[in-house]
Amino acid sequence: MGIADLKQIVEALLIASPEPLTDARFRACLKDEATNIPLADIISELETDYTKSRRAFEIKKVASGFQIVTKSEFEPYIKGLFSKAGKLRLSQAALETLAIVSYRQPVTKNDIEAIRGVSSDSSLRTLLDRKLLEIRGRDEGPGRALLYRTSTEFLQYFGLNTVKDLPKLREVEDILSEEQDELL
Amino acid sequence: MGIADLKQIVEALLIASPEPLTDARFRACLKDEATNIPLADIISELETDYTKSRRAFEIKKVASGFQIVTKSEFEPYIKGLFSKAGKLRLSQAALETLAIVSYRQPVTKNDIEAIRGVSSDSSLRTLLDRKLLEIRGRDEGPGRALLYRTSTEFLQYFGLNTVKDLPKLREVEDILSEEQDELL
Amino acid sequence: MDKPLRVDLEMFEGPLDLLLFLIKRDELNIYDIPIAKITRDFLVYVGMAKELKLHSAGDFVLMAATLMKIKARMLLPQDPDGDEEIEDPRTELINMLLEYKRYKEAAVTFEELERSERPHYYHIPAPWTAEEEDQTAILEDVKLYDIMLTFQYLLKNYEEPLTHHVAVEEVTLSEQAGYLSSLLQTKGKISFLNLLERFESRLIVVVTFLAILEMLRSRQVKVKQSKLFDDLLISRGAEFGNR
Repeated sequence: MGIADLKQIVEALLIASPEPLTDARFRACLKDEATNIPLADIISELETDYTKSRRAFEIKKVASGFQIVTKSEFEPYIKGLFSKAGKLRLSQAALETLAIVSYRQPVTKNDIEAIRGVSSDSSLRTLLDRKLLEIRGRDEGPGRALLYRTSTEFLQYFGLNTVKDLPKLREVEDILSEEQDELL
Repeated sequence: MGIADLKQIVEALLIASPEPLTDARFRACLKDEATNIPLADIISELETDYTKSRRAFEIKKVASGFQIVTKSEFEPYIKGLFSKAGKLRLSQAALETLAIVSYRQPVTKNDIEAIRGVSSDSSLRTLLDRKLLEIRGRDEGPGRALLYRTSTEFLQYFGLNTVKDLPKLREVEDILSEEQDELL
Repeated sequence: MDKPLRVDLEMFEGPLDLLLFLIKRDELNIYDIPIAKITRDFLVYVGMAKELKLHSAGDFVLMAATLMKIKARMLLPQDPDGDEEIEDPRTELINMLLEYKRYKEAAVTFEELERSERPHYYHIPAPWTAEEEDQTAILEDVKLYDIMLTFQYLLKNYEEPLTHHVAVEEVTLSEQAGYLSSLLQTKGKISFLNLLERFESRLIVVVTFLAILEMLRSRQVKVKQSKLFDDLLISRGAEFGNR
């Protein structure tokens, strides 16, 4: 197998791989058509191609392998892909916080942190910034803590009319506990 | 801004975008440097480039946008990237459930089960896990049941541009006349 | 039985699928299904299901019951005067079969699409790390289902400490009966589904349901339901208030 074919295979792998491509993984994909050419050599051939043809992407070597990334000069445009108007992208921490507020609202920061077991300041801030949560009133208790609840934008995003329309825990269990159907 | 520059920007966006690039999203990314050239025109220029330079990938029109996919001939190699011999195929039950949701959406679990005549919890769960379906709001009826509909991932998975691209569901009369023919 | 049954019930997606198979196998006219014969064949398969650990077995049994009901209705004498056209008892079943068949066919189309899309792999971009995102894993895009899963997951891990704070709920039948009476006193009618939404735990729901049954027996309440599995409407009964 010539380097031209190997170049194509490596390119396909780079495009399809959900994580950086390592030499070991590359060899595992080749199967019978083993080659002695190191992955790094094929990569550098590809890099030359990309520079020559003025591609908007390049190959980046990260600790674990190689991956295709856009050139940094295009960052100002790419930002637009991930702007607020786009799809909801949240960290695990923010998602957890959002889930607790959705089902327990109105809720204080303390309540959230009691369930998550970790400080939730920064995820609360992110969710407020993205207008998924809002602050509404204060707790009756001694601390008079701020109460958080989901916003109208949150409901709209998920196509819900009111908070009551969220899937109930009972319904959640129904969906999650298939397989346990009794047998005859 | 010339088409050469636009081509590079579009390429960068295609490489960076986790979902199909739509014309609207493309324009949102351009900001001040607006252009009248339709995204589709720039895409077709890029496609010509990729064919000429024998790239291992191509551009696919899917879910009302464009996305980079590997060419089918590289499947045997790409398979090796994923632990379970390539992609997991959907079961017959999941396919039936998906068919009902896609033609009838939005639809409740009851509607699905009434048509299939069999409990569909487990296929619903599979389809939700694989993000091919999503929960969207509640039925207006007395039970206020959860409503299901197909997702963008559904369109991607089946390579469809919109739900309208689905082949028309056969009419009962057609099925019947075929049945009669078979009997004769 | 005229043909050997060498087919496994697990091959079928459900009772409708099995019926379609029997119709095709015996080249039956779907508009004029010999109900006695098909019921007999169907029951043989369901008999096999008892040995199989088939989790949709309940749906097969339900269909068997439906078939037997249709069979019984077909035996009833027709209206002798003939002034009213009596609907064929099989009509509903035929409609169900045809409707199911449409989607079963559509499923084949989806399977073909799946196969033709299989060799293409979408480019998966490296995670985008904008400066303001300090968080670790950024979820691609969030669906309502993710919110449900996350809350359920959190709740599972949290259940332990929670039980330390909250005393075990003790709820008795007479307490719930008293609660229902007071609600009926002010409202007149209660929807069962709305009632359920007030209760957090399964235990309370169960006890409340038992209380309703008890009150129904002693005619303190009346319960109406427009169709099977519909909401229950609870109202005051003849003996309401007399305990």
